[in-house]
Amino acid sequence: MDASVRELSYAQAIQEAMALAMEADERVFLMGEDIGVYGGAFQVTGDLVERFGPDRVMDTPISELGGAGIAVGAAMTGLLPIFEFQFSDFATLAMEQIVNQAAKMRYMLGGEVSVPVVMRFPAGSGTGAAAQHSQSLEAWLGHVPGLKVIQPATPYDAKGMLLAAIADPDPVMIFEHKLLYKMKGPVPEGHYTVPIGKAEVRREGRDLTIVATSIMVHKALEAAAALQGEGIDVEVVDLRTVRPMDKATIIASVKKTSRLLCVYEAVKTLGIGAEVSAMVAESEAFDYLDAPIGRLGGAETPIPYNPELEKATVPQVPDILAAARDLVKGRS
Amino acid sequence: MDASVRELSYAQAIQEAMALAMEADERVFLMGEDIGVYGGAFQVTGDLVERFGPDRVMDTPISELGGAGIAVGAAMTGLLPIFEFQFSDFATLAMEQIVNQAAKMRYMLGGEVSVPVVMRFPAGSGTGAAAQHSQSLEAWLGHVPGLKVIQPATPYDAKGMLLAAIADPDPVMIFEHKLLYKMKGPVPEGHYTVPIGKAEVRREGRDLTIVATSIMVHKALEAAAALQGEGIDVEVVDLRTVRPMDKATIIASVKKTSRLLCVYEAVKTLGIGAEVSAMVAESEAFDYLDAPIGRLGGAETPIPYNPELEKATVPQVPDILAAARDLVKGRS
Amino acid sequence: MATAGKAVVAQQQTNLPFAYRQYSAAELKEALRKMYLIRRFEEGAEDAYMRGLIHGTMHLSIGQEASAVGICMPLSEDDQITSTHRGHGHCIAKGADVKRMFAEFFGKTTGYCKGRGGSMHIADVAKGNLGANGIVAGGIPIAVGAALSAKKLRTGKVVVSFFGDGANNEGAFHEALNMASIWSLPVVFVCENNGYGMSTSIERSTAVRSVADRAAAYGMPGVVVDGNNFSAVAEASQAALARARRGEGPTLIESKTYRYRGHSKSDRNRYRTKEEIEDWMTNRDPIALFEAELVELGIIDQAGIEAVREAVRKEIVEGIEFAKESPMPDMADRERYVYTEAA
Amino acid sequence: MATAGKAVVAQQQTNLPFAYRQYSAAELKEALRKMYLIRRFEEGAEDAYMRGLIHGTMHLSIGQEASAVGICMPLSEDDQITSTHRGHGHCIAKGADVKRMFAEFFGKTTGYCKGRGGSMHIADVAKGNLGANGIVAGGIPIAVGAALSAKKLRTGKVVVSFFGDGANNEGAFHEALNMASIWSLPVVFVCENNGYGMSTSIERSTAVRSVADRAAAYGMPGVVVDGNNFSAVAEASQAALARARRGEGPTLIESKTYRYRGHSKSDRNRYRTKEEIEDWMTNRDPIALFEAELVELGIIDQAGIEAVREAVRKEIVEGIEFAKESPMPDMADRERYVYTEAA
Ligand SMILES: Cc1ncc(C[n+]2csc(CCOP(=O)(O)OP(=O)(O)O)c2C)c(N)n1
Ligand SMILES: Cc1ncc(C[n+]2csc(CCOP(=O)(O)OP(=O)(O)O)c2C)c(N)n1
Ligand SMILES: [Mg+2]
Ligand SMILES: [Mg+2]
Repeated sequence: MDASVRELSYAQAIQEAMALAMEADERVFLMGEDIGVYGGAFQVTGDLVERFGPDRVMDTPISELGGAGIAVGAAMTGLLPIFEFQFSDFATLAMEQIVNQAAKMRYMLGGEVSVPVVMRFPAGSGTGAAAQHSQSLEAWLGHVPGLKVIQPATPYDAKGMLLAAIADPDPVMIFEHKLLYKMKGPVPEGHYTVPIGKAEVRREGRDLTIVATSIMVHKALEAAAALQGEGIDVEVVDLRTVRPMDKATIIASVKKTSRLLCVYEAVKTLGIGAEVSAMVAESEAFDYLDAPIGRLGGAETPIPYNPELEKATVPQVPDILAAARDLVKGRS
Repeated sequence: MDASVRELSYAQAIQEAMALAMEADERVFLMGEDIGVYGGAFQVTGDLVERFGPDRVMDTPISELGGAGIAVGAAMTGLLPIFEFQFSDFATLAMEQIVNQAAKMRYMLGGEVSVPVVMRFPAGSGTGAAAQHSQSLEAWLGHVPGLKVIQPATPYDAKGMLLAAIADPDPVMIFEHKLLYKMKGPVPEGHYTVPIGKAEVRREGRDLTIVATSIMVHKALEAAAALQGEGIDVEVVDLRTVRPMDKATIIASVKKTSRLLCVYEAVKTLGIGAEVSAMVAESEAFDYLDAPIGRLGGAETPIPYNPELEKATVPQVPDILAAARDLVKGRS
Repeated sequence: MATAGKAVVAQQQTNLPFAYRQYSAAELKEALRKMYLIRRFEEGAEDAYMRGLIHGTMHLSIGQEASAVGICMPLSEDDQITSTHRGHGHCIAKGADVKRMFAEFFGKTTGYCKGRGGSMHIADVAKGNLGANGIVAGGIPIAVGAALSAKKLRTGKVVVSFFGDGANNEGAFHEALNMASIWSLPVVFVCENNGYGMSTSIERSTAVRSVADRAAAYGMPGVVVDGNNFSAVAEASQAALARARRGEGPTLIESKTYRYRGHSKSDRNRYRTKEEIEDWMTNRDPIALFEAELVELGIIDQAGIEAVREAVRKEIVEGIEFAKESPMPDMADRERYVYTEAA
Repeated sequence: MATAGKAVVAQQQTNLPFAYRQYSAAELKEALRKMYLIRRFEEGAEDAYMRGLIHGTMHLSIGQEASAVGICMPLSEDDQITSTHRGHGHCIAKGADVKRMFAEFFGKTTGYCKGRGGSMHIADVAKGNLGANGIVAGGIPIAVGAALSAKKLRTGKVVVSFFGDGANNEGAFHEALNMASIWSLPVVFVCENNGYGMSTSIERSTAVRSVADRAAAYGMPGVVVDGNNFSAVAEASQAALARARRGEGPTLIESKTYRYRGHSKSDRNRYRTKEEIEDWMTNRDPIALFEAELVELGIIDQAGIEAVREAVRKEIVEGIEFAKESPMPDMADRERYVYTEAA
């Protein structure tokens, strides 16, 4: 297979980014629960412990708060830790260290330190793991100055944004949708970065802008393809970074299409779509809007165990189709 | 003084609500750090330990996660705990119990239990206590189905909403701005409730709706009075409840005024104003809008120690004036 | 189960292990039945999972049955437990009906959680099981809260908090045990130490040899017990319960046991040897050990054992059948159970 | 401070307490000076606070000076510390300049945190103070992380984590001590037990008599030391540092001491008696005790003491002056220091 079009899964892309960074810089190391011989709950670290040894692929006890804090302290003093939460839901135990320490340390100390820690959060529903293993909490961290928060949607971005995160002097939080881990896509070999803070137009269109995050990018693209057949020309913007948000790309797109739909898996209320919508509604793009700003987010319930209920709890392609038609057809 | 116009401070109003509930129902009790003989960091529990004894005004060790979890367990099994976080910032240590347990327990167990816990979160900046003691994190909990989240702005509402919270079968989170504790206002004696989930129009107006939360309600009213002199007639809506949000009241107001400004102290990005704005922008009120939806929130920084910087970090009356003028004057 | 049965066996022999002095033959046979029920339930669930009838993941406690049943043996129906992600055994030991457990795993409305919770949240509130928990150590403070209720409301209940060895490194463990101790609450902490938290052995995760060694840090007794020995477990549980009921506060019991299966459905089993697993399965199986004792003491014979096995087999088949035929949730009920419905 | 000075005193007398065998007269006088500097600094800060020159709140460590200075005595400048909300003493003991500390409290750009942090975040990264912390126990995992850096990067540094008795009931304490132990990290945990976490006495909050008793739960030595005895503290610190430098892992030192002032500026002091406070101030003042020993051993005389006091007085006056005259932050810099500026 031609190296330039080599395909990797999203999980493999992340693993490759970590391996490259560890090879290039001794200070980079991994911490997390069962990331060593087990290979990680989602096999993202895989066999890295065999290549780099247990000192650089460190299994921690089940101690999320302490583990995250140790990563923060290590990052303040010369190391470049990549900390894996086994599920993003368990980060609820470590919010203190993430939000009060990592995010604010540089500021509180007047710029005297940086905290170059990377934290990885396997997130999202769809695995039948129920309410405590399926949340999407990126909006919480997006609300916190001092953090950078990213949600790569493709293997290419996963590798490139993770490498950018590792090179970043500040704390970067990566939300990885668990259902993406097995998705394949082209991933160049070697080192490259995808910038944090830049959205990507995945598909150009004239009638409607869909701003989607993470796995919803793919559902939005699927919907866009179907809508093309109905004569609705959809532009799909992959947000990629929650904080800092790429306002320019979104505003430019809305000015072009005059309609906006935000699609995200997290609970609708106070999720990313709230910010995207509000950001547009307060911007110069407001004057270009020909329709209300649509939002499709998760239901206002915890994630259920039953698979049918679970699916009904987050936006699916038919929901996107219906919302898009509504925004476009209902108006001139 | 006439009992009907008796004035209490916000802190006294909360204390009175707790005392009434404890008198009326043996199952009600208080837990928190230094709420006993110390009277609470903000003297909200005051001398309640003398009236009700240390078994009902329980000082906990400094153990926020465990303490919150104990309150959850007690609430599941017949008690009605009111848990005080000394500062809302420390709730970052207890997010696991609040979000994974309290909020989801009833749902995960298919309705077999309720979790009638009340948690109190002294929040906000303005006390010179810097970045780890000044946050406004209500948006996080507003994002979580299963919780109810309230932000009373007056002594009257503080008492009435707390009594409603104690009577509520589900977990209710109360964000209390520390600078409000000393504010006085009329508070009837005896038992009354103010419903959770209802916003309140604090001032009627025709030109602009300001939806404000907590302490910002007072700043908005101050601004509104000043704007009246300039011929700008402002309607001020006190949101009062973050979850569930009172959409009807806000939409009705915006339909009347055609202009909306959201004012809140929390970090602007992904704060309450994002949801209020997006909720309106997707609603029928969109068609009534004559101007972009304005938002005034906190700066995208941690709260600084220096008092001048601290003030500059959250919206002040002049900021509201400027934003209001901008929304009203810039347009026909 | 009864708090104290008529100790028929003890009438003849007084040097016998605790359980045989304490419980009647019927009670002991019932304990054996429960251990079988747990094992067959989990085998049945595993099989249904393999055949795609159950989705998600599950954590099997096969090999740990004596721990669940032994601890719950002296509990009254009013006593309460909190459980873990590996909670099927606790649920059955506390008296749950496998029909409704299977129904839950199949995502049906007849399940204990009406299909909303699944394996990781299996509960039976009516029988005192406040629920499994997807968060390691998440149930520990909740158990302490339930014990606070018992004390304040003077219900006389004791609460048992089950958790694994991995949980003992969580902050929640530390905070909860400390508060339970300073407030002398009627709670028993049961650490089921199966040697591993997922792939991480206790030696690699924990700075003490025995979890029970940590009890001293909370001013409470720490007891190590052979978790595969039903009688030993029941004895430790009984003593801890008695202490709790006397108002003397909590106990930490460490029940040393082993899980035969992988951590969950995604385990490649790279962190332990085949020999180690073989050894436990062959030489220390809790059901085999208990059964042998019962036979030796003449409490049961081969026919009796067959009868127990057959009854369990039947219960499992019926349970799966019930689950299969139960209705799926109505999509219109999607938003139910988030908040308490007005009465 | 020097790791090991020439032990001039010890040349004459070998039965003397540790510090007099270990340190030169100059070093001992410097230790006294630092203890005075801490006390006068805090008195100065308190005064400025009362006069409205400093806002917010502050937590004074007056009465605890021997603990801060004793622990830091054997540290090298490269060694690091994490500190607490009650962190002025640690900061000065580790070598900070009171000018820049006052400037920070006054919210000025010349402050250690450029006016962004204030008392609760006072730090001096260049001298190895990674910062006070507004979160009880928040600094403990951070210290362990710094120790992980020291080990991985082979810098030879040791990290000292200061915290209070109240912090020992936080989950972070538990998790961090466990990990430091299993990974044998070069860190020393110093619990400054002043008897109270805010208003809650250690007896009411903690299920063991001594915080050091919890060390066993983490497989590390636990040492109780009289925190008001400079030499005793320095000796315990030296031993723990040596152990850490030998790669043998962490130690938990419990330094028993007392704070004279209220918890913070809002304390009504209802939870302890006047007599208790009087007793500590009169009979166990760490500066008075140390000074008396120095005099007795002929290391310093009254004139020498006066000279130290006078030098400190001057340093404080100059520090306050410096702070007053320093510039306030530029409002245009409001968004600085949130993220690392591109080089
Ligand atoms: C807070 C938290 N961290 C991590 C996990 C993932 N996880 C589930 S079970 C488990 C291992 C638990 O080990 P132990 O407590 O020994 O219980 P066992 O599985 O051995 O019964 C882990 C790491 C989790 N569910 N919750
Ligand atoms: C996580 C957290 N909980 C509560 C507080 C409020 N608080 C600040 S200091 C303090 C008491 C700390 O006691 P201790 O650790 O003994 O230190 P001391 O004040 O006695 O030096 C409390 C409760 C806090 N800052 N952080
Ligand atoms: Mg285990
Ligand atoms: Mg203390």
